[in-house]
Order: sequence, then structure tokens, then C-alpha cells
Amino acid sequence: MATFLIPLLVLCPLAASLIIFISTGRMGARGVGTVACAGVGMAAVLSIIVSVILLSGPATGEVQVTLWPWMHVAGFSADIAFMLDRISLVMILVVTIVGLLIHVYAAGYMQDDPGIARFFGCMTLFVAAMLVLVLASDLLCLFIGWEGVGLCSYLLIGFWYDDPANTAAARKAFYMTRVGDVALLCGLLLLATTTGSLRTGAVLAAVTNGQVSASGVSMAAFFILAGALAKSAQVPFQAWLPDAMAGPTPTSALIHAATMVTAGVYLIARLHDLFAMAAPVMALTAVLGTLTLLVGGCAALVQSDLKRILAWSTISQVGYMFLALGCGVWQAALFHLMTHAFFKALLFLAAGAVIMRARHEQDIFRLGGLRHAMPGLTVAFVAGASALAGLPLVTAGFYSKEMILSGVWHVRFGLTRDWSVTGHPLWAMALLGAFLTALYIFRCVFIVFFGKPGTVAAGRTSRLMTIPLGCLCILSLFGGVIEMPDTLPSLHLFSALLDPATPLSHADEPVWLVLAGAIVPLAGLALAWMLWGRPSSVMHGARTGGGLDARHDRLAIWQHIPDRASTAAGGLMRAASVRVFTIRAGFLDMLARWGGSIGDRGALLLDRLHNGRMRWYAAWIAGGLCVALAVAVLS
Amino acid sequence: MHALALLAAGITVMGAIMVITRRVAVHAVLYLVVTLLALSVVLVMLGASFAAMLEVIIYAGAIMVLFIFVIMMLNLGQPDSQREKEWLRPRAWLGPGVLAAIVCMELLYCASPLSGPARLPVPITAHDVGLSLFGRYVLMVELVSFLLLAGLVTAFHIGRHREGGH
Amino acid sequence: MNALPALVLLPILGGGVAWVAGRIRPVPTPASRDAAWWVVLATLVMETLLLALVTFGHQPHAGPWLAHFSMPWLPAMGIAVRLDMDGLSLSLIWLSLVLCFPCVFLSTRQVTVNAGAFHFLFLATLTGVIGTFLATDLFLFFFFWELMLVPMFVLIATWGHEDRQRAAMTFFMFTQGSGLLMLVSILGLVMAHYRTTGVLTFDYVTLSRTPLSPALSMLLMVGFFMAFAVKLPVVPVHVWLPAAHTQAPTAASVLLAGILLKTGGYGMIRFNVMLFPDAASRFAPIAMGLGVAGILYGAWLSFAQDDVKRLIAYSSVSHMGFVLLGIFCGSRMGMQGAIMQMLAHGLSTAALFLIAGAIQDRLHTRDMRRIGGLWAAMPRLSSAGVFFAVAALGMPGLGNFTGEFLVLLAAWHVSPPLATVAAAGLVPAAMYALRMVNRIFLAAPRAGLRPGPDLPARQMAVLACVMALVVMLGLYPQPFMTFSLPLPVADMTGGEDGAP
Amino acid sequence: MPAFSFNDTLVLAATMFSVGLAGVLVRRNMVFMLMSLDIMLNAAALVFVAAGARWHDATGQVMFVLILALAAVETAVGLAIILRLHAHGRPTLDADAGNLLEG
Repeated sequence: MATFLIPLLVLCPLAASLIIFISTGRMGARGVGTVACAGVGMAAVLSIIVSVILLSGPATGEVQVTLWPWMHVAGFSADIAFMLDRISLVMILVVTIVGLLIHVYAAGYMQDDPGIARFFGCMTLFVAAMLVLVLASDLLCLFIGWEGVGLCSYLLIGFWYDDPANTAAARKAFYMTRVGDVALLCGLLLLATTTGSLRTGAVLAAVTNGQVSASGVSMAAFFILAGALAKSAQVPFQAWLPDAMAGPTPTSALIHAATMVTAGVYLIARLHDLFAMAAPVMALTAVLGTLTLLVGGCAALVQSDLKRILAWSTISQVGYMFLALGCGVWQAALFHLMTHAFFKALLFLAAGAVIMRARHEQDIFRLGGLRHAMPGLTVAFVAGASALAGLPLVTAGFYSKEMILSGVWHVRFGLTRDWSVTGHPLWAMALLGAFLTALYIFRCVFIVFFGKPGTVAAGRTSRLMTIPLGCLCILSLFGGVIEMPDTLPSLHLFSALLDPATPLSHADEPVWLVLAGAIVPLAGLALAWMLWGRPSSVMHGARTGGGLDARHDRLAIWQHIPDRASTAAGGLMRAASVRVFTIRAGFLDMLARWGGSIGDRGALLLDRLHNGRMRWYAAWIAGGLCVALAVAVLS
Repeated sequence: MHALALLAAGITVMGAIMVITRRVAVHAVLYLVVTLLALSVVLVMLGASFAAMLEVIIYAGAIMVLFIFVIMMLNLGQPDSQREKEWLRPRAWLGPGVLAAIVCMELLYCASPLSGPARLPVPITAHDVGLSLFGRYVLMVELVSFLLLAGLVTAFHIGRHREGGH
Repeated sequence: MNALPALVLLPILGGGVAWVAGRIRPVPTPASRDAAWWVVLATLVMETLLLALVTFGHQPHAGPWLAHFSMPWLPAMGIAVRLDMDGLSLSLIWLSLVLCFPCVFLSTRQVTVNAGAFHFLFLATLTGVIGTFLATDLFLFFFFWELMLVPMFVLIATWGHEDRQRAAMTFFMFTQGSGLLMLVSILGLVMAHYRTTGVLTFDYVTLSRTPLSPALSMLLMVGFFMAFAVKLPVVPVHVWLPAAHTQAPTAASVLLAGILLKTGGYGMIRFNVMLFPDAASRFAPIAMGLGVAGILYGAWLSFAQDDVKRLIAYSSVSHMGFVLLGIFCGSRMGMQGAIMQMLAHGLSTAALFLIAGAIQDRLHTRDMRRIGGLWAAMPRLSSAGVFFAVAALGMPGLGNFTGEFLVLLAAWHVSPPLATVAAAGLVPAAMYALRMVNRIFLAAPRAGLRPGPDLPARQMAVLACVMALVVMLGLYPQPFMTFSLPLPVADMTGGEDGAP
Repeated sequence: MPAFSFNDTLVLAATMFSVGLAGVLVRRNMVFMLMSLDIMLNAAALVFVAAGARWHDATGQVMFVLILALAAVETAVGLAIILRLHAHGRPTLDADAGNLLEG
């Protein structure tokens, strides 16, 4: 039964998207909104049904369905095939449920935008592509979803195409993710060459039973990591995500918080057997993850644009997930992915509502003191913020971050045969990251909601928008209980769900580990209160924030490096190609022109010969005679 | 080379040179007639008496007379010969002269290896020429008649509008 | 009567009738112009039916070929009118016919000045192309190779845009010059065959079995390669393509991009890799290097263009680089990838040219700096434009990606670094495609420009069919792949009544 | 009959031919060109006859007759053209002036 439902699951959003695109505006804004929400809603319902079927089945059961043979060629075969197992189960639940909530919110948020048909068309297409990515069992079929998601993010970032800056940001996003896609493609090519087929099962089996050489495995893992890094905007490729905030807020919420950026995490989690065999790549993932979470934290600390703060915070949180993947605890990564989807979506939607009501003002220093004008939004934002910071016991963020921290603490990297290093330094830096997270998010909360009143808020948030906010509040606060650290009543529902085979309980975990994880966010909150919360500190210039901002500016400088590098690269490329074009045009056209002028000069010369005078011709004949005779005589 | 042969050859060459160097057309034509007559003498010495006679009768007799007749009609006066003088300045004839000299040298150089024994040429009488003319070459004679007809028609046609003159 | 000669001659006869129809009324009233158009449409429909007949009604006595026809032409020289159809030629002929329909619907209607002649030349080129795909007699192949060149030259020279004379001349010079090189190779091959076996024949099948010294076979192969390299546009000899594409009228540039480039690819498969297998394998590294160079160079150059058609032309140089890479990979997978890439490129680039032509008809300019955003004014045209631009940049799930992936996989078997560089070519491909989209479709509308009407529903339906084909080529290419494989030379026993 | 060897006649013909050639090249007056042309023709005819004498073959003289006919026709046409040009108001008879091909 499930085999029939899975393709239907993907078909619903796809059909909704086609309907919206083909109707091209004949349907009103409300009609488009309902069709979109219906499409994604159907997908959500189906995914719940399918998950119930799967969970009722055997523990390690999975559902395979092959739709049709895609490419069957000598030496390689690929099919359009879907697979539902516990990892993709979690993902489709996250994608469809969060997606549904965001679509409902967007129906209200975008209703007075003329291009709403195009917006919802792209959004539903995005959900369809994401579902293909998550459900694909053939890595090449996953690549369809992978690029489809990139295309939709390009179309949605550049949604308000009137402003060239938006479309430039969209193109930049697509180019950087495209670089990653090429790397991923090379990885797939390498795997396809060695194993002949890209079915996940076949690939993992070939890797585990040693059919692929060690260097091949690490090379493939490296390529796939590069692809994941670009798609999830990690350190070398993180410049495009802050600019991607140019898109409408629901887009930022759905694509750049909940789903697309986590695609990389999902891919590595899906291929964790492959990565387990490539120890150096695992270490690299962990290091890059840590680096990203620090860079993200610092950058978010100095942003003045509300949405950019959230963008950098996403980069930082995904950094946590990569750190977890690097340390081998991919279950923790997925758990954090789920909780992150909830509270980050909540933050983005709340921010969107705030911005809309503050007449599209995004600078936090000009927003100020909105808690009286928008009490509901304040509660939502604070809930999201606390979950993001990971305030102990009461928020989901705490549990997922705790799981990662314990995983990182217990890992031991076997870089080479005899030299292995424990995860303690990484653990310390992760803890610092948690502190920074709490700091920047509560800085934003205090400045926006508790500072002196800035702009006057207008209107009310429509009902359509408040419902999703409510749901997300509940999820981000209570979503974490399903996975408790051991010291507390050890409840491991989530990891049991994911991978029943390997229990994650570390009995000998020191108590102070959990305490550290709990105290650090509170410390961050306290420092933020001291710097930006107390009315006195706000007095002497909110922008400097008691000197802390200035120092962090320097720290944040070098997070712009890749940003400047990419714009420079683009400019260089454009200038180079223009110069080459002129050179090419110069070189080859000169060749053609030069050839032409020879012809003209030659013709002119000959023309003078035929001047019609007989004696001149006679002379030439005599000359010819002389030459002929000379040749005849001499040779 | 026998004295008479040398004399005839010398007159032919001198006549030819005089033809191309005269300013007045009539003098040139007369020198040409002298050249042709000397040439017929050479032909006789070659044993081609029939050809010599033809040369005298047709070439010197008919064609040269035609020449004289036309030149008289053109009644080239003093300005013409003055212009000829101006046309004959060294700048004009130096180039072609050199070219002609080169051609002459090359021809002479080519001719040298063919010097066979100076056998007494057995004269070829009109009888032999007549036999071969209307034997093997009867078709060619027909063609020549066509040629003559064409020449006649052209000369007549071009000359016809002399007084109309459009 | 055997279907093959009818398949070849029908277009040119139709063209003749169209010309006459166009000239019946001296003054070109709309009726007379439409008459020619209707005749062309009828011809195309009949041609499609005939092709369907040949495709599905498999002729029993044709031996290994799908269809075979042979008639002595110059027995003294061993030249016969020999037409053979196998999977490869059939799929490319289907591509040509499929492209002619949108071409006829979208662009040939706008041709006003002596439409009859235009349609005649249009169909004459089609005859030349179909002949090239079918001929298995080297002399007949060369005859059709030159035949398809002349009407295209006249099309560009008379109905082209501002700088058409120079473009037509460069196009003619390049193709004609290289064609002569091919003629020399053909004659060389025939002579070599004659000297060793004493049999004078131009027949492809017998010639493919001539014993050749490595040096001679490499020389002959390179001679053939030059002609096809100019036509395919391989990088150093592609100079004629941008000029010819930019100046050609819409219908001609669709024909040029959609079909004529494929004759280069077809020629390489049939007359390079299959006729001189060992020489081709020795020549493969160079050819693959040229292919990758083409991919990067074409993509980089199209990034810097301001003229829409020139941009699309350079993009085809880039895509054809993949074809070249695929053909010389030496594996069946590479060959299938190259064929898929040719089919997909044919559809997507032809559609892009149709859209560029439509833009030029409405705004009378091709300069992207002056066009500005069209999404608000012409949503249908722009959405089609965005779709095909996305197809051009190799979005998986659409036609181009299938071809490119198979080519890259085959190249990876041969040399991973080369395949990585070729894969890196996908990034600039995305760059030029999206730059184009963001300059003429998804951009702020230009104030001064008075936008024309959007695409009528009928034309949009035709484009929708092409879109469906591209998606089908992307998601369900299996039938195309098994269907369009060339007949390997080994079991080409040749029809019973092969040339003497 | 004193001997006139074949080689001597060739020398004579060569000189006559080159003199005639010089005449054609030098003189701009068409009449003189015609005359020089005749000299060249005779030089050629002389060689034919000498060859006929040398190998005792009448063909030499046959060719001589033909050359005569040719010379006659050529002179006739040449002079007709000269008369036409002269009467037509071109006193100088300059060979170079007549290069514009109109009537």
C-alpha cells in the first residue's frame, strides 16, 4: 500500500505547482493560496499516513518503489526510484509539516503581492523537489531534487525582480550552490564508475564490502562533502545565504532555514556508512562544522538587519549539524535538524510579521520596543529565541544541542592508525558557539522588543499568520522531549526511531556535562541582558552596545572575505570574458579582415595591369617568352 | 657563308631596322618592301623558288601596295612626323629595346645546337608544293579560303561607314 | 515504391509547389503568402506520415538496416544512389521534422517578401539534411552535404538581418572549404580501396572494410574530421557560427542550430568513429581535449555577450563540445550520451532561437541592454524562455542533463581529470543562462520600450509540445536511447543488392 | 647554288623576329606596329621554309603560303581599322589611346 502512496506524496505538490503555473493568474490570490496549501497539506497527510504504516511494520523495514527505468546503458543503469526508510521518514515529516505551516502563513503574508501565482508555483515546486530529494533511493534521482531545489531557491530569492540587487543575489546563490553541485556530480560519477549503479543500497554495499578502493571512497566522500557544504552554506561557501534574504520571508523560512540548507546534512546522514569509511573526511567535516558555527555566531552578533541575523544563525546551527555528522553522531544531527527547522521557521515567520507590520523596516536599531504593539509576536519570537539559544529543560533546542555536545565529547577521531584525537577541543568550541548563539539572539530580542520604542507598528497580524506561529511555538518548545540525555530520565525515542540497531545511551556520562550545556545559554542570556537589556546601557548609544559590538566587528571582518571573494570572482570573470571576447574578436576577426585586405590589394595590383594598352600586353607577352625560353634553356 | 647569302641577309636585317626607326611612314613602307625583296632572295637560295616568287608577287606586290595606298590616304603631314619624333625619344624605346635584345639573345642561344652540316639544299619545285598543297592539305586550303572571306567581309564592313562616321 | 527516396525528395517537391503557389498572384496578397505556407505545412505532414510508416512498418527485406534502397547511378565509377536508415539516422530525421513544425508555426508566417522562395529554400535545406542522414554512398553523402549548404546560404543572405552578407559568406566559406577537404578524403579512401582490391566503389559498407595503413587511415580520418569539426563547431573553427546564427532569419537559425549542427555530429559518428575505428581511437585524446575546450570556451564567451542570438549560438558551441567529447569516448555509453545530447540540444536551442526571434519581431532588437524585463508584458513568452534557458543549463530531469551525464560518465571511465574539467563547464553554463534570464525575462521592464503582444495561444501550444518533449527526453529517455543507436559496422552486411 | 645552312637561316629569322618585336613594342603609331608585325610574320615564314628545305619536305612551303594568306588578311583588317580610327577623328593613331573599348 505504501508503494502507491509515496509517488502520490511527491505528485501532490507537483500537481499543485503545475495547476498554478498553467492557470497563470486566472485564479485569484485566494485561489492560488488554497491550491498551494491543499497540495502541501495533502503531502503532509500522506506522509503522516505513510509514517504510521512504516512504524507499524518491522523495525528496519523500508519501502522501495521503482517508478520507471531512467537510463539503462551498457555499464550503468539508473531508475526513478523512491525509498522510504526512517531517515527519509523524519525528513518528509519535517518538510511537509513545516512546509504546510509556512504555506498557510505565506497565503496571508503574500496576498496583496501581484506575483503571488508565480510565488506559490515556485514554492510548491520547491516542496516537490525537496520531497524527490529526500525520498530518492537512486542518487541520480536525488540529484534531480538537489538541482531542482537550487533552481527554485534561485527563482524565489529573485522573486522581486524589479531590484537588480535581488536578482544578483539569486544568481550568486545559484552559482555557489552550482559549484557544489558539480562537485557532488563528480562524486556520483566516481561512484557510478566503480559500482555501475547509483542505488543507495548498492553503493553502500559496494563501499562496505571493499569493492571501492580506499582512495576512491575518500575521494567520493570529499566530493559529496563539497556538494553538501555548498548547498548548506558552510564556511567556504557561506557568502550566498545572507544575501538570499532578499527573497520574501516565507521563502527564507522554508528554504533557507528549514529544508534546503539541511539537504546537505540529510545527504551525509544518508551516506554515513560511506563517510564512516573515510576518517580524514569525517575529521574535515567536524572541523569545518565547528569553524562555521563560530563564524556564524560572530557574524550574527554584529548584524543590524533582523533577517541577516537569522541567516547567520542558520549557518551557525547547520554548522552544529555538520559537527555532529563529522563526529559520527548523525542521529544527533538529524534531531537537531528537526528542532532547528521548528524554531528557525518560527523566528523567520515572526520576523516577517514584525517587518510587515513595521512597514518593511528591517533594521533592528530602528525597530525598538515593539512588545507593547505586538504582544503575540513578542511571545512567539522569544519562544523561538529561547529554543535557538537552547535554554535548559524548557526548549527543544536544548535537547538537540545536548545530544550533539555529548556525541562530540565521546568521539575519538582515528586520523591515522596510531594518532587519534578526542573530540574535547571541538566540544569546547561548540560550547562557546552555544554561548555566542544565546548572546546574539537575545541581543536582537532586547533591542527589537525591549528597547525604547522606535517605529510605530501598524495593523494586526492576520489570523492566517498567527495559527502557524502558534503551532511552531508549541513544536519548538515541546518538540524536544522525545530525546532526553541519559542523566535525566533516559528517553531515547528519536534515536530509537532512527536507528534502533545502535543504542546511543552513554551510561558513564559525567553529570557536569549536561550542567555545562544548561548553564552556558543562561550565561549568554545574562550577558545580553546586561549589555542590551538594562535601560541604562541602552542610554549611551545602542549601536555600540557597550563596546562589545566594536570588538566583534573586527572578528566579523573576515567572514566577509568569501563574500568579497565571490563578488570579485564574478567581476573578474565578467571582465576577463569581455577582454577575451575583444581579444578573440580582435584575433580571429583580424585574421578574417587581414585575409580580406590581401584580396583587395591583390585585385588592385592586377587591375593596373589591364590598362587596355596593346603595347603593354605585347610587352608582357614578350616578357613571358623570355622567361619560358630561359626556363627551357637552363633546365 | 657565301658572299651573296651574307649580302642578302645583311640587307634584310638592315631593311628591318630601318623600317622600325623611320619617322615618316612612307619611308618605312618602302624599306619594308626592300626587306621583303631581300628575303625572297634568301628564299631562292634556300631552294624555295616558288615561295620566293609568291613573296615577291603577293607580299611585296599586293600587301605592300595596299600599305602605301592606305598611308597615302592618311596623308600624314608634318605634325605627324614631329609627333613620331617625340614618341621615339630614348625613354620610349629603351625598355622594349632591351626586352627585344634579350629575346634575340635567347633565340640565338637556342638556335646554336641545331647547326647541322651545310648540305646543298635540293630545290623543292612548285610541282612538289602543288602536290602536297592539294594532297594532304586540301582541307587547310579550304579553311584558308574561309579566312580570306572573313577578312574581306570585315574590311568591307569596317570601311563601309567611312563617310557616315557615326 | 520504397519509402526512402520518397522521404528525401518529398520536401524539395513540396518546396517547388510552395514556390509556385507563392508566385501565382504577382502581388503578394496575404492569401498568396498563406498558400505557400499551407503547402509547406501539408508537405511536412505528409513527410511525417511517411516517416512514421518507415519507423513502424519495418521492411522485411532490408537486412540489418531499418530500411534500404539502392539504385545504380554511375556504375562505371561504382556510385550508387544508396540510402540506408538505421536507428541513428531515424532519430535525427525525427528531430529535424519535429523542429520544422514549431519553426513553421512560429516564424515562417512573418516572412512577407517573396514567401514562396523562402519556403522552397526552407524545404530544400530539409531535403539536403534528410539526404545527408540517409546516404550510405560516400559520393551521394557529399552531394547532399553540399546541397544542404546552398539554400541555407541564400536564406541567410537574402532574408537575414543587418550584417547578413558577411555572415552568409563566412558560413559558406567555412563549410565549403572543409567540405572539399572531406571530398579529398573520400577520393583518397576510394583510391586506396581500388588500389588494394581493384574494385572501384563509393559504397560505405565495402569501403569500411578496406585495409589501410595506420598513417593513411589517420590522414583520411582527419580529413573527414575537419569537415565535421567545422559543422559541429569545434572551437578553433567555430568562428562562422555566431555570425551566421545572429544574422540568419528565425526559421533559418532554427534549422541551422537544430539540425545542421547535428549533421556534423552524425558525420563524426558514421564516418569517423565507425569508418576508421583504430584511427579514431588514436585521435581520441586530441578530440576529447578539443571537446572540453569547446565546452569551457563556448560557455565563457556566451557569458560576455549582449546579443541574445549570439549568446545562444555560443551556448550551442558549448553543448556541442559535450557531443564531441561523448563521440570520442570510445564506449557505447559515450555514443548514446552524445546522441541524447544532440537530440536535447536540438530541441532546447531551437526553442530558444524561436523565442529570441519572437522577441526580435516584437521589439526589433536583439541587444539585451535595450530589451529589459519581459515577464510583466509577455508572461507566456518569458515563462517559455525561462524553461528553455533552464533546460540549456543542464537541469537534471530535462533533456540536456541526460546527455551530459552519460557523456561525463563515459569520459570519467577514460580520464577522471578531463571529466572533472568538463563537469566544471556546467558552472559557466549556469552563469550565462541565468544572466540571460535576469536580463531579458525576470528583470525590471524597460521604460522606453513599447512591448508587443504576448505569444498567441496556438504558438504557445506548439512550444508546450516542445517543452513536453524536452521533459520526456529528460525523465524517460530509455526508448530514445535504445532506438537511436547506430548500426555497428560489423553486422552491416549491406543489402543483398549492394553496389557492384 | 651557294649553301645557306639551316642554322644561318635560323639566326637571320631570330634577328628579324626580335627587330620586328622591338618595332611593335616601340612604335606607338599603329601603322608602324602593323609593319613590324609583318616583319615578324616573315621571320616565322622564313623558318618554315628553311625547315622544309633542310628536311626536303614541301610542307614548309605550304605553311609559307598559309602565312602569306594570313598576313594579307591581317593587314587588310588592320588597315581598315586604322582608316576607321583615323577618319573618326583620332589623328594621332596612338595605340594607347584606343583602350576604352567604345566605338
